Order: sequence, then C-alpha cells, then structure tokens
Amino acid sequence: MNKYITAYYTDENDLIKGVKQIREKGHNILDVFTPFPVHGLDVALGMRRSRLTRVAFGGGAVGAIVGFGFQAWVFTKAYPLNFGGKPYLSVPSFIPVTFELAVLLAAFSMVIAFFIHFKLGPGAKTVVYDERCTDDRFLVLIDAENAEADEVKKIEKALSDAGAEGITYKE
Amino acid sequence: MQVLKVSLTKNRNISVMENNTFTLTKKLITICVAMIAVGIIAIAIGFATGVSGTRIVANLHLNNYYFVGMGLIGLFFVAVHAIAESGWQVSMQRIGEAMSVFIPVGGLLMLLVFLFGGMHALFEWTHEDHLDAILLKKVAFLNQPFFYIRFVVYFSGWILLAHLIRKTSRKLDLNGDVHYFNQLRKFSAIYVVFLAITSSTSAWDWLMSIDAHWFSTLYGWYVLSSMLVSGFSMIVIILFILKRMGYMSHVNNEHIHDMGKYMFGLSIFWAYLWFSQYMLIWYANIPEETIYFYERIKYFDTVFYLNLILNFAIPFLLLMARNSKRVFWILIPVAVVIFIGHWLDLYQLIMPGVVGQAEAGIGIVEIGTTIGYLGLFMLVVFYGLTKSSLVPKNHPFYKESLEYHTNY
Amino acid sequence: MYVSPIREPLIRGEKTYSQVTKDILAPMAGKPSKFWYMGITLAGIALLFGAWATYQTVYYGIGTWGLNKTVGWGWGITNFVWWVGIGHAGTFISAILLLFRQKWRTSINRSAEAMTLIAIACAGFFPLIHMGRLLLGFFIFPYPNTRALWVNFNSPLLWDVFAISTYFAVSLVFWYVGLVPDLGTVRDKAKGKIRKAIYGFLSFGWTGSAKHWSRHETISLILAGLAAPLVLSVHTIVSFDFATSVIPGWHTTIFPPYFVSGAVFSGFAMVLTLLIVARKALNLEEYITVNHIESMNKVIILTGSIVGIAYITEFFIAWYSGVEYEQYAFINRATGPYAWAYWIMMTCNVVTPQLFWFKKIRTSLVATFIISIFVNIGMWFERFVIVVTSLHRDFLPSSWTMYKPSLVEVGLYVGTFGLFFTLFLLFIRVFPVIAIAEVKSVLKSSGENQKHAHHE
Amino acid sequence: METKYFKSLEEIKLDTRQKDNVPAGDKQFILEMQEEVKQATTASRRDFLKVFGFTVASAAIASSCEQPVRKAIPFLVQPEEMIPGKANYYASTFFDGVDYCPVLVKVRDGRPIKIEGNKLSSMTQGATNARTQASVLGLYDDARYKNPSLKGTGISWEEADKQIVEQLEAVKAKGGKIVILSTTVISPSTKAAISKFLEAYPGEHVQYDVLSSSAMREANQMNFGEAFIPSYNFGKADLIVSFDADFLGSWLSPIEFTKQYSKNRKLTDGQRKMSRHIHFEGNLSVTGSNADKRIQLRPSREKATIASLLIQLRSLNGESVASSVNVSADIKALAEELNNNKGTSLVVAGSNDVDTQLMVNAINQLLGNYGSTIRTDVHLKLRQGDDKAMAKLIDEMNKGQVDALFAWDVNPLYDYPEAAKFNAGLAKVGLKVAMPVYRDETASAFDFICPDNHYLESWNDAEAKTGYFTLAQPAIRPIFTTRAAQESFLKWAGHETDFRTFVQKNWEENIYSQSESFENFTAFWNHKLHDGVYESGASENAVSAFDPTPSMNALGNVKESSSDGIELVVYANVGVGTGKQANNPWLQELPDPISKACWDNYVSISPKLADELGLEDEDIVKVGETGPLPVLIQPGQEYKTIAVALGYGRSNAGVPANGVGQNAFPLIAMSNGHKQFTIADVSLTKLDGTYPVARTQTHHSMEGREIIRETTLESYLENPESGNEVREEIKKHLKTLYPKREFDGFHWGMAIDLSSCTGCNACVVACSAENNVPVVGKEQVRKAREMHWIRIDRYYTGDVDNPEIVRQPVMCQHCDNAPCENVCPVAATTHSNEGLNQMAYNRCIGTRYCNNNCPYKVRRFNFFDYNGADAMKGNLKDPAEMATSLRRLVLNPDVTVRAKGVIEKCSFCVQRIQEKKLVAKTENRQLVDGEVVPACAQACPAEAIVFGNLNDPNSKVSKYFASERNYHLLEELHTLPSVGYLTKVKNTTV
Repeated sequence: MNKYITAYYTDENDLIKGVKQIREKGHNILDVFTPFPVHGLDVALGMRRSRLTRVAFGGGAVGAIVGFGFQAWVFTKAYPLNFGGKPYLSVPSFIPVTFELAVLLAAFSMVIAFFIHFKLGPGAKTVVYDERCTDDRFLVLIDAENAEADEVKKIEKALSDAGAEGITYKE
Repeated sequence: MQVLKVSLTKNRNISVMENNTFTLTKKLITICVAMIAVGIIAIAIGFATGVSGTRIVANLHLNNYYFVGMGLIGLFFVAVHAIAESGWQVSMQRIGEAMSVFIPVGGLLMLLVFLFGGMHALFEWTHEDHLDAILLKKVAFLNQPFFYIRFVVYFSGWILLAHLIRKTSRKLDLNGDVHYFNQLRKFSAIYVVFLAITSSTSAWDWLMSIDAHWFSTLYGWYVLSSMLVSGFSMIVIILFILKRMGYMSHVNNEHIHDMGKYMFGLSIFWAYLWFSQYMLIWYANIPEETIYFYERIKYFDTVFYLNLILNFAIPFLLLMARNSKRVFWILIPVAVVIFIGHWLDLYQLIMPGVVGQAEAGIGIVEIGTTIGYLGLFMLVVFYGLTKSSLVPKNHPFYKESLEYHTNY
Repeated sequence: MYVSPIREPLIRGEKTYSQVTKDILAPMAGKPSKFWYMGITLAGIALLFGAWATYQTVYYGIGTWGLNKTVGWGWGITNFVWWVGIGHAGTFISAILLLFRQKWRTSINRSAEAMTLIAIACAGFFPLIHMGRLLLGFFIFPYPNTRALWVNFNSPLLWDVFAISTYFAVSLVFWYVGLVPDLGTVRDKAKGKIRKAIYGFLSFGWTGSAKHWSRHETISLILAGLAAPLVLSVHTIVSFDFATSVIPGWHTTIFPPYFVSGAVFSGFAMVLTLLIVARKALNLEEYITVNHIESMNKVIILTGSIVGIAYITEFFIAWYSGVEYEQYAFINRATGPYAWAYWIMMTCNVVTPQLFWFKKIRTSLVATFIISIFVNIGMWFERFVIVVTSLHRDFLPSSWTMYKPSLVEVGLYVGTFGLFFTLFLLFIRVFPVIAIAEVKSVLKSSGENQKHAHHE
Repeated sequence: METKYFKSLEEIKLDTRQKDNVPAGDKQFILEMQEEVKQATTASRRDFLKVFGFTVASAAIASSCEQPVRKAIPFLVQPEEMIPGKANYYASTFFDGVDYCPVLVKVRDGRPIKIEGNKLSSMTQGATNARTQASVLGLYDDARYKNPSLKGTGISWEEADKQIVEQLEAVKAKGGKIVILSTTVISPSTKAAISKFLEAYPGEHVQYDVLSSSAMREANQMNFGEAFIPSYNFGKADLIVSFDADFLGSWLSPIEFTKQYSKNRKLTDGQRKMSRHIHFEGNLSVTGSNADKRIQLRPSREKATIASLLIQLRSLNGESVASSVNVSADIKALAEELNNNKGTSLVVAGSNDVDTQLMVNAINQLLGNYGSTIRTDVHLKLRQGDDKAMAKLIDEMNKGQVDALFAWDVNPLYDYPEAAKFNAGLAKVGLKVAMPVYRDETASAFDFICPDNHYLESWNDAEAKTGYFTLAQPAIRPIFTTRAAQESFLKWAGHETDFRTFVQKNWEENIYSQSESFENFTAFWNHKLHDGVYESGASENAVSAFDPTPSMNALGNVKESSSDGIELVVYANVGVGTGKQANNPWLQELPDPISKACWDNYVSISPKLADELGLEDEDIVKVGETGPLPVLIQPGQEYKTIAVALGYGRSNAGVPANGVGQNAFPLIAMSNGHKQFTIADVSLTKLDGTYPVARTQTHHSMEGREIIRETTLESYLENPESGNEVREEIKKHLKTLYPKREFDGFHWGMAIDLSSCTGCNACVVACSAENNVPVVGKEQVRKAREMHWIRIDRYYTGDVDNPEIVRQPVMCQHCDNAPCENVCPVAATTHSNEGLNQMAYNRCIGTRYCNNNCPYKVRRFNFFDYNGADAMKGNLKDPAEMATSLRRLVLNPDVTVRAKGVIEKCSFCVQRIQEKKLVAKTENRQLVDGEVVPACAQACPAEAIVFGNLNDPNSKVSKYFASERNYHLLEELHTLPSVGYLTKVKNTTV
C-alpha cells in the first residue's frame, strides 16, 4: 500500500463519533489504531463478531476427547494395570487430565489462531503509521491507493468534518 | 468506598418507562391458589392410595427445604451485590427481596412438619432407644432440644436480617440517602456471614443428619451451591414472568446475559463440588463414606444420573454459547430444567435415608406437592413484590443498572 | 458507560493518556536505583543458598532433609503448595475479576500475573527436587517407550503435572497476550536502536489496529473464561494430592474449594506485600491507590473467612464423624506437639484478616502490609499443619514420629525466595508493571480528572 | 576337581529338596573362574580377594542396575552341582558357645547367603533366632583375623605351628601346665580332638560360659550326684512358672524352648487348650512380656519368694517346714495352681545361685515334674562351663602356675567380670595362643593368634542334647587364611589329619555303632550329612535318686531380704546377646523387642524410680563404675530394679561394633564362686548431659484403637470370636463403589498368629538377609529411617507401672485395594494378578507419595545411597560398613539392591514364590500348600506366620483366614489386606 490518508483523534469518544460519520459518508476506513481497545469501535467499524470462540471450542473439544480417549486407551487396551483394585476404566480419575487438556488446547488453539490470522508473532513486520498510536493518539487510516485526487480531497474533508486532526496524505 | 455526603436525589429524574408498582391481580391469585389446591389434593390422594406417611413427610420436608432455600438465595442475591457494590442488578433486586418473604412461611411449615411426626420419620437419631455406638457419640449435637434451638437461631436470624434488608432497601428508595445504602451494605454483610455459617449447619441439621452415620465436610457447601443455582434460576423465571406481565422493561439483554452467566457458572460450580465430593469418596473408598453413594447408585440410579444430566450437562451445553445466555427462549427452559434438577438433587439427598428404595418414588404426591409449594411460593413472592416499588429508583447505582451495557 | 458518582476514582491525579504512558514506563528507564541493586544482591545470595541446598539434595539424597519413614513430605511439599497458592492471585485477578468486571484489577493484574508466573516456577521446583530420583523425573510424562509403560492416570501427582503445566502455560500466554500491546508502547517509546529492536521483536508486530484490539479483547475474555476454572482446578488438584488419600487430616471432601479459597487468600496477601512496597518504590501510588488496596483487603476478608469456616467445619465434622482416627488427627493438631503451628495458623489466617472489617485498618497501608505478611505466614503454616501433623501421627501409633527440617530444606525455601525476588526485580526493569492499555481504557470512567468532569 | 575353592562340595550330596531341574542345555551358560582360582590354592588373603573379584563383580552386577558388567569369565571346568543362578542348600550346625541351632545354609554361586532352620531336627524343628539368622554375615566380617600372627606380625601357618609346637614341647618337658580355655564344647569330635591334644600335651580343658549356668550344674550335683543340665520340655508343661528365666530369649536353649512353648499355646487346628505362663522378674524380659501373668519381683526377693513357694507346696503336701519366710496370698494361690498341675508343670529359675536352683529342684521334685517336663536322662549340653573352674584358672595364672594357655573362641578380657585379673594373670603365662573366630579384645593380648574358621567354613558336629547329633559342613572354602581350631589342636598334637576325616572317623567309631538301619557307614554318613541331623535316641546313665537334703538346707538358709537399694539386672538381649556377634550390623540395628532401641545399651528404669530420681529418657547416668549410659524409662520394670544389656561396649571388634554402648560385664558380681547377673545395691549416679538413643518406635500406646485384638482363653472358649467382635460389625459396612477384584490362579496371603509371636526378631533379620535390606546406622535410625521391611510393633496396655505387652509383626499388607498403588504417578507400584503389591524399583522416582498414603507405614525410602547402588559416586552413606566389597557378598542376587531415592517394601518374598512356581512348573505339577515360605515365616521359631494361597480353600492360610480369630489391620478402611492377624489369646483368669 503506497497511498493512504491518516488522521488522528485524541479522545476515544470523538473517534467513535468521527468514525461513524466517516463511514456514513461512505468512506471505507481501512483501519483504526488506538492505544487501547475502544469500547464500541468494532460496532462503529462494522466488524463481525469474532470466530475465535469457535476455534477455542474446537480446541477444547479435541483436548477433552483426546485426553479422555488416551487415558482410556492406556488403561484398558495398551497396558491395563491393577492400581489398588480400581476399575481399568476409572472415569473419575480421568476427569482432571481431560479437563486440563481441554483448557490447554482451547487456549493455545485460540491464541495461535489469533497470532497466525493477524500474522503477529515474534519479529513480525511492523508498520507504524504514528508512534503515538500506542500512546495517546487514535489514528484513522483510509486507503487511498486507487483514489483520484478529488476523492482524496473528499476524504480529507470528511475527516476534518468529523473532527480529526493531523490529516495527512501519503503517496 | 468513601461515601459522598451528597443527596443523590438528582438521580431521581431518570425517566421510568413503565408502571413501577406491581399489582397482584385476581388472576394471579387464582392460579396460585389453584396450584396450592393441587398440592393439597395430591397429598390427600397420597393418603387415600396408601402412600406411606414417611414418604409424605419426607416430601414435605424436601419442599420446605427447597423453597426456604429459594428465599435465602433471593436475599443473598440482594446482599452479595450490595456488599460487592455492583450496580447492574439493582433494577431487579426487588425480586430477590420478594423471594425472601417466603422464609418465615417456609420456616413455619418446616416447624409444623417437625413437630407433627416429622422428627421421628426423618431422623434416625431421634430414635433414642436404638442408637448404636457411633450415634451415641453424636448425641451432644444430635439431640432434639439443641436441634430446635438451632432451628430457632437460624430462622430468627434469617427473618430478622431479611426484614432489615428489605426495610432499609425501601427507605433507601424513599429518600436515596447514602446513609441507608451504607446500612444496607452493613446488614448485607451480616447476612452473608450469617448465611455462610448457617447454610452449612442447617444443611447438617436438616439433610446430612438424615444419614446420621455419614459425614462429609463439603456437604454444606455442596447444598449451598445447589441452592444458589436453583435460587438464581428462580430469579430468572420470576423476571421472565414479570416481563411477560409487562413489568421490568428496563431489564435488557445485558442483565439477562449476566443472569445466564450466573446460571452457567453456578451449574459448573455445583458440578465441581459434586465431582470433588464424589471423586474423593470414590477414590479413597472408605466404607464409612462410600455407603452414601453406594446406596444412591445402587437403588436410586436413575435419579443419581439424571441429577448430573439435568444440573450439569444440560446447562453446560446449552448455556455455553454467548447468545444462548441472552435469550429467554433458551434461558427459561434451562432454568426450568435446573429447577427440576435441583429438586431431584434434594430428592436424592433425602429419600434414600428417609424412605428407602422400596417405598420411594416420584408420583402424584411428589409432583402435586411441589406444584402446591410452587404456588404458595409464587403467591408469597407476588405479595412481596407489592410491598415496594418494583424498581429502586433512588438506589445510588440505579442509573448504572439502567445504562448497563457490556460487550461480554 | 455510566459510573455512579459515589464510586471512588481508581486512578488518582489529573492523568492524560500520555502521562499514563510516561508514568508507567518510568521505572524501566534510566539506571536502577540503589534499592534495586541491594534487592537483587540479597536475592542472589538467597539463590546461592538454594543452589547449595539443591546440590546437597541431588547429590546426597533426600536424606539431607528431615524426613523419615512416616513423614514422607515436609517443607518441600509445604513450600510447593504455598507457592502454588500464591500463584493463584495473578490469574484470579486477571481472569475472575475480569469476568466479574472489577475495574480495579487493571492497575494490579500485570504485576500480579508476573508474580503468579514466578511463584509457579518456584512452586514447580519443589515437586522436582522432592523426588528421590530427580534425574529420572521424566518418567512422569506419558511418552512412548520401549517398555510400553505409560503413567498412572489415577495419581493426583500426575494430575498435578498436567494442572501445573497447563496453568503455567495458559497463565504465561494470558500474561503475554496482555503484554503485547504494552510492549508495542515500549517499542514506540524506546530511544535506543537496540532497545527498539528488542521490544519490536517482543511486541509481535503490534500496531494497535482496531481489528487486532477487537480480537485481542475476545481472546482475553475467552482466556479469562478458560483461566477461571483453570485457576480453580489447579489448587483443587493440589488439594487432591491430600484429599484422595486415606490419611486422617488429608482425606476430607471440603479440601478442593477450601484450598482454592486459601490459595487466593495467600496470593492476595503476597500481591499486597509486594505492591505496597512496589507502588512506593516505583512511584505508582496514583495508579495503585488505597482504593485498590482496600478492594484487595475485601477479597482477603472473604477468602480468609471461607478458610476460617472450612477450618471449623473440618474440626466439627471430625468430631461429628465419630471416627477415632479423624478425631485424634484434629485433637493432635490443636494440642499435640505441633500445636504451636496450628495456633499460628489459626491466629494468622482466621483472626488477623478479620481486622479488615474495620475500614481504618483496611485502608491503612502499614496495617495492611503487616497483616499481609501474617497471612503469608499463616498460610505457610496451614500447609505445614496439613502435611506434617497429619502424617506424623496417623493410624498406627507404632510409626508415629516427629519431623524437623534440616538446613538443606531451609536453604531450598530461601532459595526460592531468591528466585522469586530475582525474577520479580528483573521483571520490573524489563516490562511495564502496570497494564498501560488497560489502565487507559478505564481512565475515562474511573480516572480522577474524568470524574471531576462529570461532576462539573 | 581342580578348583580347590569349592573343595567342600565334592563330598557333599546335593540337598534333595533342591532337585536339579535345569535342562542340560542351560548349563552352557555356566560361568567359571579360571587361572586365578587355581592359583588361589595357597590362599593368601590377597589371592583370595583376587579370586573374589569375580564374585564381587557378579554381586555388584546382581545388586546394582546401574553398574556396568565388567568382566564375566566362564568356568573352565564347571564344579559339580553348582548351577549359576540356582541356590544349593547344605545342612550344618550353628553353635557359637551361646546359641545352638541346626541350620541349612543357602549357597548361591559359591557364596553362603542365608541361614535357615533345619526342620529335620526334632529339637528345634526348623526354628532359628536372630543371631543364627545373622551369623552368615559374620562370615564376611572384614575385621576377622585373616591369618596367623605372632605379636601382631603375620606369619605363616607353618611358622606358627613350628613355634607353638616347639614351645609346647618345652612346657611339656618342664612339666608345666597347659590349659585350653574354650566355650562350652558340644561337639563330640572336637572333644575327641582336644583329648588327642591333651594326650600329647597333658593339661586341662576349661570351659567358660559367658551366660553361665554353673550354679544349676552344682545344684544338680548336690541333688542328683552329677553336674549336668537336664532337658526341659516347655511343650509338655501346662503351667510354667519362671523366676527370671528368660527362656525365650537367652536362658539355656531359647530356640528350642520357643518352639516347644509356642506349640503348646496354639489355638489353631482345633486345639482348645494352652499352657499358662506365670513369670516373676524385676527386669522386663522378652519372656516376661509374653507371660500370661507377669509379677514384678525384686531380684533380692526372688530367693525368699521361691522359698515361700516351696514351703507352701510342702505344706500342701503335708510336709511342713519351719521358716521365717512369709508366704504371700499370691504365692498361696500359685502353689495351689501348681499343685493341681502335678507332672504337667514346670518351674524354672534363671538365677545362677546354687541355693535358688536347689529349691527349684525341690519344687519340681515335689510336683513330680522330673520324668515328664524335665528329663534327667537326656542332658542339655549347651552350658558346661564352670565358673569355679574359670576362677581357679585365673588364680593359677596369677600365681604363675599356667605355662601355656590356648584361648579358643573366648573373649574373657571383654566378657569376664574380672577381666583385669585375667589380664594380670595372662602376663604370667608363657605360651599364649588365641584361636578366635572374630576379632576381639582378648586375642590381641595374646602372642599367637591362630584364627579359627567361621562355622560356615568348618567341619564340625554337635550333640546339643544327649543323642541329638548334628553335623556341620563348610559351605565355602575359608575366606581368609584361617584354620579350624580342631585341626590346629590335632596338628600340634602331631596328627596330620584334616578335621573332616577326623569327624567322619569319630562318627564311624563312636556314633555309627548306635545306628542299625544303614548297610554301611558311608551310606549312613552320606545320609546324615545330607540331613545334618542324627537323633540316636540314646540316653545318659541314670542319675542317682533325688536327694532333698541340700534343698532343705538351702531353704533353711533363706532369709527375707531387707534390701532397699537399687538393684541391677544385666541381661543378654535378643540381638547382640553376649556381644560375640557384636560386629554384625544386622544385630546392632535390630531393635530390642521391649524398648525398640538399637545401636546402644542403656539403663532401663521404672517410671516411678525415674520420677523420683528426676531422670528422663536419654539422661546419662553411671551404674557403679560403668557409664556413662543413657537412661530409658521402661514401663514394667520393677520399681527399684534397673537393667543393662550385655554385649555392648566392644573396643576391638570392628567398625560397626566398636564404641557402641558400654560394657556391662564388669558389673557382674561373683557370689559363692558363681557369676551373678543380678546385683543388689548398685549406685546410680546422674551425670550431666544427655545421650541420644535410637529407637524404632517412640509411641507406645495403641490410643484405644483396635490394632491388636486380645482376649482371654476363657472368653475364647466360650466364644471364639471374643476380642474380635468388632470384625462382624465392620464387615457389615464394607461397601465399595467398585467391585472387588478377583484373582484367578494364586492369591497370596499371610496369616499371623498374635498369640504365638514372642517378639524374638528372627524374622526381622531373616528378612534383611533375604531381601538385601540396608543397614542404615544409628544416626539414621534415630531419624526414623530404618529400612526393615518387617517390624514388630510393641504396645503397652494397662497400668504404666506394670503394663501388659502386646506385639504385632507388621509388614506390607499387600492390600487388594492398596491406597499406595493408586497414587504413584509413574505406576511403579501396582497389583499383580496374584494379589501381590509389587514395586518396580527401576521405575520408582521417589515421590514418597505411596509411603504417605500407606496407612500401615510399611514402606521404606532410601534416603541416602546406603549400598553404593546410586549412579552418582562418592555419596555412599554406610556407617555400618555394610557395603564393603566383602560384606556385599551376602547379598541375595535374586533381589534387586535398591538405589538412593527409591521406595522399597516387603514383597512377600516374591523371588521365593517365583522360584517355587518354576520348580513346580518344570516338574509339571501344582504348587503344594506350604511349599512357598517367605523368609520371615521360615525363620519364625513360633510358627506364628503362615503363608499360602488364599484361593485354595484347603490351604493353611485360608483356614486361618476363615478362623473367628482372624482380622485385618485397619480393616474398616476397606484396604482389603492380604495379611490377616489372629487375635492374641492370653491364658489369664481376669
């Protein structure tokens, strides 16, 4: 991406209002960079609900099934041993490990999915539009790749109407 | 919290969209009375068809305990949020307050059952001539005078604190003075502490001592967790009824979501305690403890497993998804399942020891009596709701509750 | 979101977002203070003591400890449970308080979680070192082997392996996921190139994108949802180590919830001990306010009272059971040769936290600091009482013995303190001790300046 | 056979019980030692060690999983009858001057590794005691004198022989006195050899008993005209009255007596009567602790009490005596009881006082016990020592009248009360030859040390009782350059014959003639050598009729004692005993059955006296001039009677023994020429400080728990369930949440008859020997880390001043619902399909979780590297020197030596089970009940332990389990132990 427009807010409430305005005007906001999660911004930006919960559920289910299944296999098929007269399929004994594996896999599958999906990770390439985005600025990023000059103007206008500061067009 | 010495009357001008007074309609009374009648008829049928007195007494005891528990948890709902200084539940705390009105009613019924033959039927340890060595060791605790003294202590404490909390809550509503809010918190704290102790001791008295030889340190907390789930589910059910009647329109999905989370979380918590108790006893397999589960698994297997399915599997699976906790059409069926499930939980706590496998059963008597108790309970709760405004508008956190939204 | 005006602000001072960044990053910048050096030196000495004790244990054997044929576990497992317990506060704060939407967690969750991870590392050391054959400790993992022999899934110690490692792993992930945005802030505020590069690497390419934030919040929430039962499960499973047995004083069904409660109790006490010092040393008094301390003290009353009720319940049921072994175990606790330990436990855990019912005391830093240390001591003794007094006199009086720790055991305990403080001191130099982004997110609703704005 | 090392094997027949069932093909695996072995014929110590390099290596391999196999060299020529990996058993006899026991020696790959009782002896019937069990370790005692020496310098046997003979000739020439000082000699062949020597060099043979019964001999001389000790039969006595005779522990022939005693007290197999045992004593002895009624009696009051009994008995029989002695009500009752048991009672006294023994003889005579419970035609030959002869010898030595002294296997400089006097006299003796088996204090004062073989290296025979012959054969070639003393005597007397030939010849000439059923002597010899036992049924010449006069005179002399001072009893305990085997770590670590203390002797003192004197456990005191000694408060001790064990305080015995405890022998007094083991009016001085004592049990009350269930005979006969009523109640409630496992095939179980166990501790040593149980030393025991797999719990019940003692052997209960198995994370302990709770040592990572979870606390943890099996070197913790390369030879290669950090415990001797199963399998038959015998059951002289298959309803153990007396320890926990206990039944009227 070579051409884009950035503008920032210094207050999250202004940001949300601004974002709503800009989007109402039909401008597509590519991304917003904020120093902290702004409540309601995802709604304002029209984001879908996350599907990471499903990944977590899947991971957890796999963890539970594999965990329980493995224990049951070991105790009944692979190497049945008599421990203190307990039944081979000693279900209550299998619960803790099943639970832990479910949680472990749920957590890890979800977090890994998150990092992979967003290509985040140790040493990931970072594009910083404004270093203060992680401090006190709420930066709005609008794609201007294929925008004509008047389109850019329109966007800049919309941004300024929406109360954004520091409107910058980069080529 | 440092209390601001400001009158908060300025919060009063928040517009309330609907009628803030609950009216106990004839229709409601009729339904409730009809339910009570069903209960009485069922008992009568029971006697007529030769259902044993022990079974009927046990059944009455079960319902007494179950619905007193509901009342206690209703009050607990108010109290625990008051001391936690949380705001979101304020708009529905009247339901909890109203539920607590049942405590004296249930207490009276319980006392009647005890006084008229219940003690002998329910508690083996009252058979003073036939105590074995182990029961003799327990006489210092398990004796009738002390039992009644404890009974009186529990109920007077609960009734008094329920009264104080309701009264303070109403006062707070009248003038919104933070002083009353602080008082409410104080009474709530006392109640929570008192309940923390008495919930266990009363469970030992009224439930655990049925199987007088048996003991488990977790028992009191297990019973409390069961009470919590069923009580919170009952709040949801009443909330639903009120909403259907056109009240409580300010209660939105977020509030319901939170109640759903309670039902979900507490069901897991109940299952956790169930598992802890069962697994530890199963694992050590010491006969003095295993006898308890041995009887239940062997002779009450259906109820034993149904207990787990209704109270853990169904709430866990159905309420896991976020959205299912936000809609009544899932939440209410689950609440009903929980209501039935925890009734069954109590059934399997009481019946094996009192009635035994030969006589026990769930028939017209049990179902009918429970319907009757439910009718009585509802009637009392509805009556309770008429006693104050339905929404405590002058509560300092009222606005918080009203403007409640969260994305989780 | 509306916040009632009668609620106290969580962050003091007129803070702007950039001021928050500046304040919280301040301890990481510049040279460490004299106190920091003193601290790390002391911690290093303790660590060396621990290293010596570890050598003694591994080379000469568990015989260098004070254990015997009857008391098979002593300080080692006491310390293990104690440290695991302490390791419950962080995740409890960040997970359960998150679920309960307690905003005051934001100022303390980062350091509490770091403390958790370090405490778990300290705790994990003990099950390892207490093994007679440490070098064969890998037997405990179910890996395929030529003997086709697996592990015993019936064993609570094995459950422990799964529980502790899962807990550590998930807590680490939870902590780091929360840390990533802040590391982005550190990166962007970094002056030097190397520093920037390092934090750039560590920050995983974080930019603060709204998409990232949205999903970040989702995973934080789900992780909290997962970590909440996990945190309960860990101490539950630790309690199973004892409760599954047949030993009177160990085998009791109340252990799971009571251990969890005790764990949170001791964890909060440790967090208080650390934070009351740290907020002063790191100039973070406006972020970790008396309000925070008071809130934590309330959790201490709650959990301390649960623990107290559990003690009494146990004692009563032991009598009520009519089982002579049970009865003796408890009479022995209260009147036997280790009665002093029992009464220290009772005093520290049941009596002292009740002082927090008084607002004066729970808002006093000095009192809180002292009581938090009492609670730490009391909770250590609780585990000592459970482990040692139950074992030393169990069923057959012929085998009754006494147990006294050796210098090596003391060394191992002191050594974990060394480890704990070394890592904690490094942590405060390397990572932001307060979750910057999270504090900023509640600044509007709970910051002092914003509150005033609401009041006109 | 070229390999001289195994020379003894060629003559010995293989024990038929050990049939060689290994297929021929397997023999190709047989290992052999080569060149070095042959060179070892000259057998210097160094050579020996070289030779043993192989064995050491194999022991090391067998005992340590982590040590690499260094070098395995096959046998060039395989010794006959020796199959690697298979044990051979050789019949032999153990007698060390104190204890006598016919034994079987288990030899594995050339090494004797275990002693078992020989069942063929009708005298002991397979019984052993702790010292017999432990004696195998003495063989590998590194402190033993390894070669002949002269004034501390090693010399060759040739040189020693030459010089001794030269000097003997000189003494003989001048007509000087030659004396052989030895312990009691019960070997007819040895006696013959000594006669041969005394023929060549006229002189005297003085026998010296550390635990002397010379007063009894003298009394019998007076009553019967012959100095002898009759044979007693406790099995025939329905009423036993003992005055301080510790007949189950140290008095005369305790192994034999325990067998007899326990047989007559068993209520199994439908027997409905048991003997009644009344015991008078001041010190609390093992025997006293087993009595049905124990009466505390000050030693100084003993004589008067016996006198009063005699008076009362006489008056009951119409013979009145005028005496100033009072007769108490108790004694009247006792006399009545005795009088009702005429001919079936037995009265014994342990005192070494002639008058006492005379009166006891009169009592037994009066009761008609001679001929029934006491036989005068069969003599017990174990105590032939004469205190007066010994005193005379010392006198003569001091007068310079003794020119040559051969001290064979005696240690008077340690264990003679007037050792200084002996030492002084010794200086005046010209030729001083010591012939010790073990290193001791005496030999080092002698010029010549001509070390004797250990009994496991020697040929020998014995006649313990008239006509009861046993043989001893070497199970190994002498480890050091030692020589049988008999061979030395013969050699010096000019007889160039080895002792084996001599014994054989002696038997052919003197003993064979008594036997008819063999076609020739060789057949007879081979048979008897195989059995180890030959009981000819011979009896002594009749003694003269009982002469009551001396007894009546003695009675007349008795006066009531008015002594009010503290009285002392010195006694030999069941472990260290007289100190002969003090250098045996197994015995040192053996807890005393009463005090449960080990690694020390101490002053036992009554609680009341301790209170008066302000003494507490572990305070230090001086008794007379002996001390400092720690104090242990001992309930049951008579108010003013204190006791100290003998056998401790060795100064030159070797590393484990030296400096352990104090020597109590100097406390022994002489009275009328006899050693007195009870001393009146001793001084007890409190010293500053304390001294730690290691005890394996520190809590002594059952705390009201149903641990040991007891009843009385009366109640038992009324209701066999009595004392065990609670079991039915418990059984009703034994509900389980998962079904009980069934075992097809075997389900091993063990039953222990609490009525029979006397607390002799033989099982403990047997178990240690069988299972390579480490010895951990005093410091570790004090830290409660002893490793014994079997322990004998002892509890006091009743009055603290005069408690009853109950005891219970406890080992792994092999629970079918074992709490320990559940919790091991690595599955190192699991249940076998034969009901065994098994440990996989290699799998164990040492969490000790199983140990914590064991309600019986029978699991033991290797806190340190006690035996060198650890992978890391240099961290050995072996204060008792059990892991020296020599002592390691005693290790049983069938049992893994456990490394540091590993839990271990009783396995029900699984190696024995497997061995017998294999035997049965190769013989294509079923195992027979009683075929598998764990080491503890094998060792038990009281047959208290029964082992077998619970799935076989006809097995003995099943019958025991079905008994109304049977119960399980902590059965209310539903651990389903495979060990059952039979209630203890006491024959008391209370």
